[in-house]
Amino acid sequence: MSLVWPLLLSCALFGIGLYGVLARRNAILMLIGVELMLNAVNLNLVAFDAWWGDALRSGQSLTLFMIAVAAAEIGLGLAIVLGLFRATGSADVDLAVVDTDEQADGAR
Amino acid sequence: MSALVVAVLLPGLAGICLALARAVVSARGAAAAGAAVSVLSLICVVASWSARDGAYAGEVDHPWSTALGLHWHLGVDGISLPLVVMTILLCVLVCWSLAADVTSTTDDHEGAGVVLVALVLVIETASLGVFSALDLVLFFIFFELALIPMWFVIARWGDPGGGRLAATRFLMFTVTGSALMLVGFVVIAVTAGTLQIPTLADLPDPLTGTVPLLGGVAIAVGLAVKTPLWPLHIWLPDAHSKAPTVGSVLLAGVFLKLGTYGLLRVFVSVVPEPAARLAPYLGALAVAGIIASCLACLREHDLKRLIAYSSVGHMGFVVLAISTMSEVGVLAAVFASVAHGLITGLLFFNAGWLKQRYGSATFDALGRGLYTRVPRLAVVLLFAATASLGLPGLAGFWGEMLALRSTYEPSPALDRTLAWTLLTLAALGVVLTTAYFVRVVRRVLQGAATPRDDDIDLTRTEAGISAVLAVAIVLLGVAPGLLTGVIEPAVGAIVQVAP
Amino acid sequence: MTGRVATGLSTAVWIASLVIVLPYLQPDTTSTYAWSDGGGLLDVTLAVHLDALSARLVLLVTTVTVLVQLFSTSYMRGDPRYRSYTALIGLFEVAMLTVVVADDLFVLLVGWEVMGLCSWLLIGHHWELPAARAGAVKAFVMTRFGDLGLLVAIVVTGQAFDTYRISEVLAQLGSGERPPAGIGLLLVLAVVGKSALFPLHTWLADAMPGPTPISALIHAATMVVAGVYLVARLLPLFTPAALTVLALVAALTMVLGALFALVQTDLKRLLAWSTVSQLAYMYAALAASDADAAIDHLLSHGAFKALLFLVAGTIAHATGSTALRDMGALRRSMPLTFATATVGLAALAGVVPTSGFFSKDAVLAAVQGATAGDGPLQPAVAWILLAAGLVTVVLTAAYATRAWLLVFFGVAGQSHQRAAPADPGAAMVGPLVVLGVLTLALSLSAEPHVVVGIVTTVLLLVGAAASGASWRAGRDPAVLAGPARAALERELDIDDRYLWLAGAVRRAGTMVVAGDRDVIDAYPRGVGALARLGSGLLHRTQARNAQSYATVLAIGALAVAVAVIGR
Amino acid sequence: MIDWAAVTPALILASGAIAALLVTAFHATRTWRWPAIVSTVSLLAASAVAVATGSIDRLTLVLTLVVVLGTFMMVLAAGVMDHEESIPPGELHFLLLSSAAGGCCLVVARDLVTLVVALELLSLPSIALVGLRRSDLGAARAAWTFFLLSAVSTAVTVMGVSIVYGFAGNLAYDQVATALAGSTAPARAVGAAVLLTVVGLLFKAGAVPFHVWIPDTYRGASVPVAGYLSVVSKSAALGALLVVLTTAFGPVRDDWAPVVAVVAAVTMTVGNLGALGQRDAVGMLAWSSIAQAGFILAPLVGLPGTAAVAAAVSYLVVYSLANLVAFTTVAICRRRWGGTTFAHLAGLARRDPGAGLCLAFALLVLAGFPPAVIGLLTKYVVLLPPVDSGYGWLAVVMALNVAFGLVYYLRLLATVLAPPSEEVATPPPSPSPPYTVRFARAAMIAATAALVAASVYPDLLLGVL
Repeated sequence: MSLVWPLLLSCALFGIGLYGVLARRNAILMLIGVELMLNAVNLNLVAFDAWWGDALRSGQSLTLFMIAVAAAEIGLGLAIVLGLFRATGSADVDLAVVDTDEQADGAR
Repeated sequence: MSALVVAVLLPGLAGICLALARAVVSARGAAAAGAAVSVLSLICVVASWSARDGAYAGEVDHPWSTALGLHWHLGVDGISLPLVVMTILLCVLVCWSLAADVTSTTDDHEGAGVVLVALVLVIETASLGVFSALDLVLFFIFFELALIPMWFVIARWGDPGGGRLAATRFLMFTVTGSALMLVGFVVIAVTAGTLQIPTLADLPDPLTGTVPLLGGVAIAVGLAVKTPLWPLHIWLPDAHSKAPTVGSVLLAGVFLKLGTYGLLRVFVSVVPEPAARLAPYLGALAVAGIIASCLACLREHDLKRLIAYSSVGHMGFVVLAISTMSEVGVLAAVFASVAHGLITGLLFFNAGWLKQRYGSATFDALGRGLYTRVPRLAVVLLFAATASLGLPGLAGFWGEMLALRSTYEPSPALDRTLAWTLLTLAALGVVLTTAYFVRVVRRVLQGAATPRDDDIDLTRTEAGISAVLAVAIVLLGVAPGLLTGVIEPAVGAIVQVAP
Repeated sequence: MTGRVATGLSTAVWIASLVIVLPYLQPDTTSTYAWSDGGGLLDVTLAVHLDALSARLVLLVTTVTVLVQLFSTSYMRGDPRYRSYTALIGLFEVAMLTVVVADDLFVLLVGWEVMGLCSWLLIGHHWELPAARAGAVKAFVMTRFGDLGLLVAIVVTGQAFDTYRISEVLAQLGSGERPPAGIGLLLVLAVVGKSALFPLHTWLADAMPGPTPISALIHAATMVVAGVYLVARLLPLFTPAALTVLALVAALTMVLGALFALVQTDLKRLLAWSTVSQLAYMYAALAASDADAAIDHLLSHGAFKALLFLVAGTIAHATGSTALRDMGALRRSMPLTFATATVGLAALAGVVPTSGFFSKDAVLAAVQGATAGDGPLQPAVAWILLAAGLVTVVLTAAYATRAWLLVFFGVAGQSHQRAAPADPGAAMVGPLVVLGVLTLALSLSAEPHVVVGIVTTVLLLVGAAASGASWRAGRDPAVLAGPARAALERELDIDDRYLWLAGAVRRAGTMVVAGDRDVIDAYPRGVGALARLGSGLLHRTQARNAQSYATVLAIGALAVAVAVIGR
Repeated sequence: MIDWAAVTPALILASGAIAALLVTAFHATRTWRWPAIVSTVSLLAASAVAVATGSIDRLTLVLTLVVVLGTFMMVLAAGVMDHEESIPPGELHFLLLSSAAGGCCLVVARDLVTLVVALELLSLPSIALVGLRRSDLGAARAAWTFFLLSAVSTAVTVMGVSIVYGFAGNLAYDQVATALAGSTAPARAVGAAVLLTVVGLLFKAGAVPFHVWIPDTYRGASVPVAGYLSVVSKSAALGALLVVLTTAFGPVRDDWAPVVAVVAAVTMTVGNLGALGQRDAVGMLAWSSIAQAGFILAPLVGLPGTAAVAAAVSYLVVYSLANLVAFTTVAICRRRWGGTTFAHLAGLARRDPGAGLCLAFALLVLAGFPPAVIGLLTKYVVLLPPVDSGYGWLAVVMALNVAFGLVYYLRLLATVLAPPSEEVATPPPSPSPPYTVRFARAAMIAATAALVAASVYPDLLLGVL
């Protein structure tokens, strides 16, 4: 199989993920976007690994690490969202925007 | 340890001690201590000078940072000695005036007066360090050391209105300039591989080409801000006029010399070839500064601003002399620097005393007829103005004369036609200088007296300070050989002596 | 007390100078002392040179100073600032003596400029008066402008001859060295300023608000005559071109000065213009390369002009005014003054046998000699100069007669300050008498120039007669100036040019100040504003929204990648 | 084969982290002392081991020490928050040590896999640290911002790693270097991949345009955590950047160096601009740390020369010390006077001379002005590589920014040295005897002393590499 197809797919996934992060309002959806981006990279890594026929399988090992890292990241992200949800009662992060006076003060 | 190192570091260390002990020291005591320390420092300088062997008196050269090739390299030669002595003299006088300053002792909350003395001493150390540093980075360190204390002097003790702004502008200008100068030093360090000024001055094949030229430009711009060279002078009138008396005296008397001395020591001597290529521009800007500042002085209505502007003109003569890159030019530059330090020091002292009495140094505030109201003070001002306008027989003349002479016979760096044009214009500057000082005398000293309650003639301290400076000015005026004899043997360290 | 000390001191100086310089009055007696040697880059030697020329000047200076000091003890009595006044006269004398005896050009310059300073301070002695302040400023700035010529001339000389010693320069010139052309012209500029020649002549008359003894000092023995001495001393440095310029300037100045004097309504101003005119005579002689004639005229002029100014001072003292219309008929009330003034005016006009007659004839003879064309001067220029000199003789006679008549004859002036003007005390009259005697005595050793003497005497009579005739007709002899009188009274509005110039300089100053404020200062202000603006914009982009931050980050990453790829 | 010399400090810190968590978990009441003791022991042990084994080389040793000792100092500084009930001490120390372990791994990483994992280990606990303060909306928002951007930047980085892998076929630094040197791949694409790879590191270092999270996050976090981010996290990232650019991407230097130069120039300028208007010490230090990152990035254009490495590292060390002092001082000030704005800091030198003078000196170091000679010398040092490798314009931009930066440093300096403002002249009664403050103060004074010593003997610092 040509290397191009998995790379194209990876690009598409990365782009969709990025869009999710940048454009969605809901925190959970943003987290899903992050997950998509990381998985796009995983796809890339595996594809390159297969293409090079890397004896060390470094691409695949990094993929395994990335899966773990992604899990940890999502865990942390959910915890923060939970904290925000507790404080504001919504997972819609825009509503969490409450500029404290102290912060606004610092900018000027 | 060399006596010179003691001379350089002693005032600063004393200043730090005073600042830390400000709770237990009175302002008067601190000022007296400052004067004593400065005198001690002078003794050390004289001692190391009289014990000199070799090109630099009291030379010390220890590696300081082997990683950078930075040396703790100090030494005094004929170029720097006059400036060193003048600096110490002015600092002694400044301390003296602080010791007698009524406002700093009565209005002294939490040791502010002591801190002022401490800052003056730190500035003294910085200036002495600049004048005796023989390593580019060491030079730079001392160059920068003086800035922040001076910022505090102007911002804290200057005019309540605008003092801080003026201080910040002064700082920003000089810091920007000196940062560029640092880039120039880096260029030199990278191309020549050493930071030692004597080595750089004696490089078997001097630095030439585009890169050293750019480095030279950076150094020249940095020093031109400090000197200041027109049109980079704009920080100066505000800083000088808003500063307290001691600040103005040190700014005009010492700080500007850091620039001119730097032009000699780390510009002309270190990068002679780029300097020669830049010399016409320097000379032209110097003369533009002379004319512009004189014209501005004719319209100034504030004595301190006027003196500040006049400094731009006088420094223009110094830079003009430097731009000739001849032996006479170097001699002129040093002589004029010293003379300007003494004369403008006296002028600023005087203006400061007037400002202290009348709350402001504008002509309107001073009124007319000071000859009748405060005769002795008026005579001192008259004397200082006369010296400043370059009357032969007083110190200011020889510097200007030598500057003009060097312009008449410049080194090949300066085109003959250009040099003579500059000479003519600079000579016109002499007339204009006369005109504006005469204007001051006419406006402030003469005229029908408008008496005030604040008409207090010279106090004893003021008279003493005036006397010291006046004696120095007259001495250098009637016996210029005292100074030229010191400078001349060292001229070869700056420019190549013609065979 | 102060006055006595000052007089005593200057008398001591006079006696000392007498003792020292008398031997040098013999021709060919010169000596040069160097007290400290120059050398090095700043080659200044404290050297003194004395010869017949400087010896005579020294005597003139010290004599006039003693007399002025003595006169001042009475004239300035009760003046609150007498001390500084008399001290400055002393400094003035020292400065002039420095000029006269200096052998080093820089030492000479020191004296030269200190003199300028003293004249500024002394002219401005009555600094409560606006006119005194203005006159003093004008004198200082104008002469200092001229002084630059001297300074640059010295620099050029030093480079050309490799020494600043006058004796050495002259020795080199004597051995055939050619002087650079510029030096002479620069020296002309110097003396034009110092001696108030055209076109820098306007300061001298405006210096009249100074105390009258100071005018005597400035006009007779110091300041203005220093220029004559300088040229006489450095005459070999003058190239034909410089001498031609000097001659033309002298010709114009002598006629102008005499014309201005003819129409003056103020006695002191009249005398001031006469000085200008007489100085031009001296320069005429110098242009004709006859230094002796110039110096002779300088000495006799020194005597009679000091006398005339002291007379003017005496009259002002008695009448409280220097305006001619306030005088008149003083012949009877002030007989001694009248007698001495008559001698002085006669010498000014050049009446036989006063010293003025002989010295002026010598000058004219010298100029006439130059018309032969064997000197450095072109014959045509010499002829112009001679013509001007002869015209000036007529004019001088006319205005001297006019002054004599208006002051001492006719009806008394209107506004007498004191009830009856009278001859003052000995301290004031003494100097007058001494100077009067000197004016006559100086002619003892003079040799007459018969042809020129006859011509000038005839011309003199013409001028005096014309003046006397119109006076007899009941008119001010100033009408002789005819339709030009009004213009001459305004001194041809030459001063307006300088006022315009001063205004232009002031305007330029305003422009510089505005430029500093609006142009140069705009850059730092602009940078500051820019920084604040940038800072503000930056904080506006800090939207506190995680997603917009992420957008910035993503775009940034993209930009970095694109920057590399599209490089 | 495991290079124990390289990983032991990280392992010690990781163990210490768990121990700190456990010791609080098994303690009956809220205790600050015990986790702090555990942290102190493990940090000191880690640094001792690092010094004893010498790490991989001089460079990594220095970077490891910066990470470990920086964390140590922030552990001491964090002690001043012992009175705040909303901060769980066990978790705080656990997270600090975990993150520090990540930092240690990051600087010794010689493989892109390790790099990515270590970067995450550094990031994730520090994100948690930012949001640690319970029921504090500001902290939660700051954490969310930090998290989201960190996630994106990680994704970009691993994307870059994957592309580099695609070009090189390997992930170990030295083999990547060999492969890239002999590669026939288009140089520009390789350059882009390299830069995408380092985005994560630049993000942590706070280089423009990846700096946007810094001001909000620093202000939302507690002061010691902000200090931790500005020193440890940043140093680890910059150290890793240095290593990876030198060893892995050195052969393609010409592809990335110009972009790094531009990034450095923009970073210092934007950082200075941002700091200009600040009236809050933490906000100002946040922006200033962005500007300082620019100065550390600038010498990288001279890589792979050793002079450039030495320049960057010595600047990094001095910056770290100064910033540690500054943040510790601000933390103490916050504890004693309840705030970090300029108004709270006004007259600090009078009210608390020790803290005031230390802060003043630290500011002078950051600004690069005598008497803080070492600050000036490191500014000089970082100017050398750009000039030497032909980036004269960058040197000029740096010089102008030195001057520019002085404006706000001096403003704070003047505030600190000025007479105290009236409203905070009297300190509020302290809720507990501040013995922790004393520890923090000792750390602050020690760090300042180190800076002073380095000012007197610059070779102490400049000679280490």
